[in-house]
Amino acid sequence: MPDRKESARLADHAQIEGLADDLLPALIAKLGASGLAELEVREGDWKVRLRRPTDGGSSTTRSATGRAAARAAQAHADHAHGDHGQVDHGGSEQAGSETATNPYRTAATSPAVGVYHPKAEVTSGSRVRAGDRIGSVDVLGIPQEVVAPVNGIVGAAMVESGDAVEYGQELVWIELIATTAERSGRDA
Amino acid sequence: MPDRKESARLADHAQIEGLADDLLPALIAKLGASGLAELEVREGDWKVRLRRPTDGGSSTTRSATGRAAARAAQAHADHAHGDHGQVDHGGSEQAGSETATNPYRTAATSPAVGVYHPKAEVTSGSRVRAGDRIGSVDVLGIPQEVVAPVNGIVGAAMVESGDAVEYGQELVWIELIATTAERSGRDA
Amino acid sequence: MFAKILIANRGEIAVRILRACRTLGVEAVVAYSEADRDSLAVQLADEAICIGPADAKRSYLSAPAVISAAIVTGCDAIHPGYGFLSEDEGFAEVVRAHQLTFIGPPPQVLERFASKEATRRLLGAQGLATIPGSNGMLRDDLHALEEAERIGYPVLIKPSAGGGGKGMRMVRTPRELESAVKICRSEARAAFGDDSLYLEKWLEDNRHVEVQVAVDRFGHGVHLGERDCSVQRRHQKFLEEAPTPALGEAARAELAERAIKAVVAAGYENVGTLEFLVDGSGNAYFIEINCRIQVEHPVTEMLTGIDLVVAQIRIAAGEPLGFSQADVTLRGHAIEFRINAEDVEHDFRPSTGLVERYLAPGGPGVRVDSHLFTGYEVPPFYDSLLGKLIVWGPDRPAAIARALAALDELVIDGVVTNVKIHQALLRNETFLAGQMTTNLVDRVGAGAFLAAGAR
Amino acid sequence: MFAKILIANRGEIAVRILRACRTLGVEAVVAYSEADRDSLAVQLADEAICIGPADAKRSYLSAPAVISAAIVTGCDAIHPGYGFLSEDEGFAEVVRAHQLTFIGPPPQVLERFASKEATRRLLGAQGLATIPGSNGMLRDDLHALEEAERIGYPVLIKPSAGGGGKGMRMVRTPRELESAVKICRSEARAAFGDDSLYLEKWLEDNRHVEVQVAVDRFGHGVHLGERDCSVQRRHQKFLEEAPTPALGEAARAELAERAIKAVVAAGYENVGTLEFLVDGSGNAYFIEINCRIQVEHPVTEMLTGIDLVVAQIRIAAGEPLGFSQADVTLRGHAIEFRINAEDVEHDFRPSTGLVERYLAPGGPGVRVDSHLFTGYEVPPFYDSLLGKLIVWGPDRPAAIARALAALDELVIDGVVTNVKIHQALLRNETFLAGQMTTNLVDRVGAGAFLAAGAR
Repeated sequence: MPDRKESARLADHAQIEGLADDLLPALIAKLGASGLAELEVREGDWKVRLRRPTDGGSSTTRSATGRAAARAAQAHADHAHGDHGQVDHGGSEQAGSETATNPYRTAATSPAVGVYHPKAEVTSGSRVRAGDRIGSVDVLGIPQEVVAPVNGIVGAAMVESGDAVEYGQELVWIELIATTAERSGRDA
Repeated sequence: MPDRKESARLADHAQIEGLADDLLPALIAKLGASGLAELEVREGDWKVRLRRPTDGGSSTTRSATGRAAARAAQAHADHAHGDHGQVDHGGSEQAGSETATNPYRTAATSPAVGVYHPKAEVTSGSRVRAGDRIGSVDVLGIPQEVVAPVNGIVGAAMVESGDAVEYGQELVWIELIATTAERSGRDA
Repeated sequence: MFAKILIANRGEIAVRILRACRTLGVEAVVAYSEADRDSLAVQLADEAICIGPADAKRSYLSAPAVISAAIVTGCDAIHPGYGFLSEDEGFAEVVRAHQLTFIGPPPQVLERFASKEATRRLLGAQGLATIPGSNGMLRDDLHALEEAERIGYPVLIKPSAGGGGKGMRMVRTPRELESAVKICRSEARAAFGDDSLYLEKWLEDNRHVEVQVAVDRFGHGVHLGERDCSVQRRHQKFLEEAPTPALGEAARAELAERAIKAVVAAGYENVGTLEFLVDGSGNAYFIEINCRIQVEHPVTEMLTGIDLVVAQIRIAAGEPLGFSQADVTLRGHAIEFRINAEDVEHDFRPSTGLVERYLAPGGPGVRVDSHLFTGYEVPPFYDSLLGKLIVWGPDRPAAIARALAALDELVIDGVVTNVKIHQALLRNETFLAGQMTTNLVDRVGAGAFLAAGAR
Repeated sequence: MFAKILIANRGEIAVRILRACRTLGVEAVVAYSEADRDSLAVQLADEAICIGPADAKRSYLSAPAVISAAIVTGCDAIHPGYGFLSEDEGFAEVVRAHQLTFIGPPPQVLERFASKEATRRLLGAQGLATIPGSNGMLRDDLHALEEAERIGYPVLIKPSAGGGGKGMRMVRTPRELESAVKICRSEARAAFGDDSLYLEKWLEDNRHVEVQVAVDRFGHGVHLGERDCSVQRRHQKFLEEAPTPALGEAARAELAERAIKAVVAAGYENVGTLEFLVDGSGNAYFIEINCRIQVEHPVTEMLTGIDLVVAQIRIAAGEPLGFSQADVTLRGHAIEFRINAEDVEHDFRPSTGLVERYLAPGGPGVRVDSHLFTGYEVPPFYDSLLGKLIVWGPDRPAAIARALAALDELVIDGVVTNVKIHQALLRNETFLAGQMTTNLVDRVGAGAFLAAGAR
């Protein structure tokens, strides 16, 4: 989806703040008092929904039984956050959520599906610039370059040399040397 | 579900209020700024979800094509308000939503599926007490009593004499003679 | 054909009947209780009407509510589905009294086959072997004791009305008999409003095999083969298949032919099912007839390609069957799995809840008849059937392979189901060998089945 | 049998292949692009691996990415589905070079049938009538003009590689020919990386009838009857049915028998489809062979009960077919409706979006092969196929009645689909009379169809 106009944004803010102030207390009272599973209220174009915890635990496990549980969980997470079709984060959920929560590091990802080989000279602590070659992924014998996505310092590796990796998989952390500007930008 | 203990209620309140104060502003900012369709945040056992309006209009119509659109809408509305399994309001959506928004009137509903006949003496403006017989629904020739649900004054009729009605259908409004106590009770 | 049909049922069968009406191009009205306002049948219906509160006695079991709903919506026929009012000849009689058609056998036919004990004598006279049983209904405890003595223990106490295991007890000694009769009488009274009981000789290790028939108003009748319903827990079927592994091709054909000959001669009309117990040596004893569409009817539809609900409606409308026995070909093997909202790890206690995510399996030879959808709240007021998974394959092993894949594919998040017991069965050697008997799950214990399946 | 199969495709066919693997008890790995991370195939898969970005050229069309994925996940075979790499003999060759099996015909067979023009000569020599066409590929404009003159206008320009209407033009006069050839060459080059073209005599009002065959490594071959794919828009099939209403039973059997005899003699292997054009007088001209599983394969599965994807995998694994022509019985009538994310009211432009609510139809004789689920986001990067509704009935009218009910039941909220054109077709007299020809929808205009259907 394209980014939306400032005016629309402000309208959204007003509407949602309205929801929060006027409707939430009523919702809280109603849901707290009743035995309902969930409550939803519309205000203009917006909805607020409160849901009482349902025992989905066992069943979720069930749904992932005999399947790539991590993958299913990933899919769920994507849904829960509503960023349907947004796939610019690769790799396992664990890594994915880390990047989401820690704005001061970013991961170098695999350019292809194959076997990973880090560059010998590049070890934890080495300083790298965006675009520097820090390793390669071997695809049917042809090496594909792995490059540092940002300026920073090589941090913990998430996969070992010789491991099979998929496209977009996070390989190694690059610790950012972040400026305040960058930070506030991320927190916005 | 059984009614839950006061302590649990208070805990719920605390958790939800926490959500409202801490998380909602962040949510608002994130959603306002991004192009996401919806956002959800978990706090302990609870979730808050904000959803941007999606163009479901045409498609909803599609889903109701050749079906009882009103009924479908009713079903949708029930979902939207999240009161799954709670079915104590009958009748058309229009009427249903009215009661939801106007706390100073309530409707006498049909005790059965059949043909409605209001009591001749009971007309708009007549004062009735809860339990008074105000009409009947004819089921295979056997009349079933329609009674006033509350003390009040008979208001607008929603169906005519001789109309076929379903169980729980709203028949006629009873305007409440509300006390402040009742009101605040309703608004809580 | 009818102009408009009232569907007086709920859950998957209401959806199934609605589909049959659509195929026939007949209008349909879904009658629902307040608890089913959001149900799939109501959502899919062209027209729906609320007939009462959640309590079935005041909605789906209320003859006045159902008939009144049919009248005010301008229906000329009522489809009762299964359970509820589907085998109540009194209801069928009142329906006719209001110039409406009951979709099922005509009242006089229902009446003739209302008493199981009388039906055994009726069809016994038409050449069907029956189980040694009591001479008429049990008048009192003394009569019960005498008859049990004469038949020889163990005996099965059965209610004349209804089915589904209620009011049924197996008794091995005179000592147990009196109390068992008392319990069965009250169960039968509560469930069917009729506490008359009879006795049947209890066959150890029997198989439950039933023959599907369809007979039109003109006495043209066909059988559609048999089904094996030996997989039961506490007299409740939960897996059905066809053909039965218990009998060879010749024996199956002979049983089905004897069954259709007998019911036609006895004047049966519309679709119906003759239930038999088959003993270890392959002898088939007639036990009862079901005068309705059955939960497991899709098993037969998969083999024959014939729509049984459509046939049922056509026959009730007075149309000829439209096909002959020669047109009925049985192809391959089919298995139906009843997906119930039951917690198999806690004595199969019923579960309810919000279906947060529903993904139905699919692909060739896979059919799911269900009223589930993502966001559906399973109400606590009715039976625990969430739907039926039916798989077909060219042969039994192929059907079983598909079933394993399909059960693994099925996702019902938010509600505990009995899928585990089905998966356990499909890994059970007795089942794989086609050796299931009606008492096996109870004798071995469901727990043991699950444990073995988990291995 | 294989130990582990890589599924190198997406959408409904990835799910279909996964189901076949489950039925066979073979492990499967779903290879997916970043755009398909949340897809149903990935959710259902035991194992899945991301092979590239949304752009198909760097994922589903990238031979190195697919083969590398197969190697790192320990697969011994690759199923290409349809489209993408499914008919690329070069890919099949590289797959074999890496000691993996390509699930489809072996490379040398693919190569033999790679050129449509050569295939016409090959099978023509085996007794299949072919359409008068150019003598080999078109060398230049002069050659094209000479050949068109010889064949006689109107002529159809066709690319040697690929399919799906790209690089195809019908030409009525020499004046149109040169520019049309230029356009077709560039289209063909862009779509298939091969711009060689040939000419075919254009048959007005023809029917598209295709014969499904399966041949194992030991030269045992069977046909599984034919399909009619005459319902097309701009050379794109969107409804397929069997049996074809164009030919009588004897003519259908004869066509199928000639087809299987010819391909077996020509050394074909695995499942495949021979496409014919049938003219007004019922003459069938062979035009091309498809060496893959086809979108419309379920139509044949409904009639025969044979799982074509399972057969395809078994044959590729070197197993014998396991059944003979005598075991292939064709029962009833089946119709497949391609459900596309297309806005029929705006020139069928592709649509995308979030599926807010998905309810699939069901009941007897209804099958839905789809990758949809409530909450699925339809990505904009690939073809518009959302799934396929397949209905079966004892005869064509019964199948049509079921189709109307099923299409009305289908709910896909949030994405615009082409359901309306199907509903219009089912009310179109030419279709109901079984008289559709491949050019009809384009000649009448889709808009006119919709308007007529709305009436």
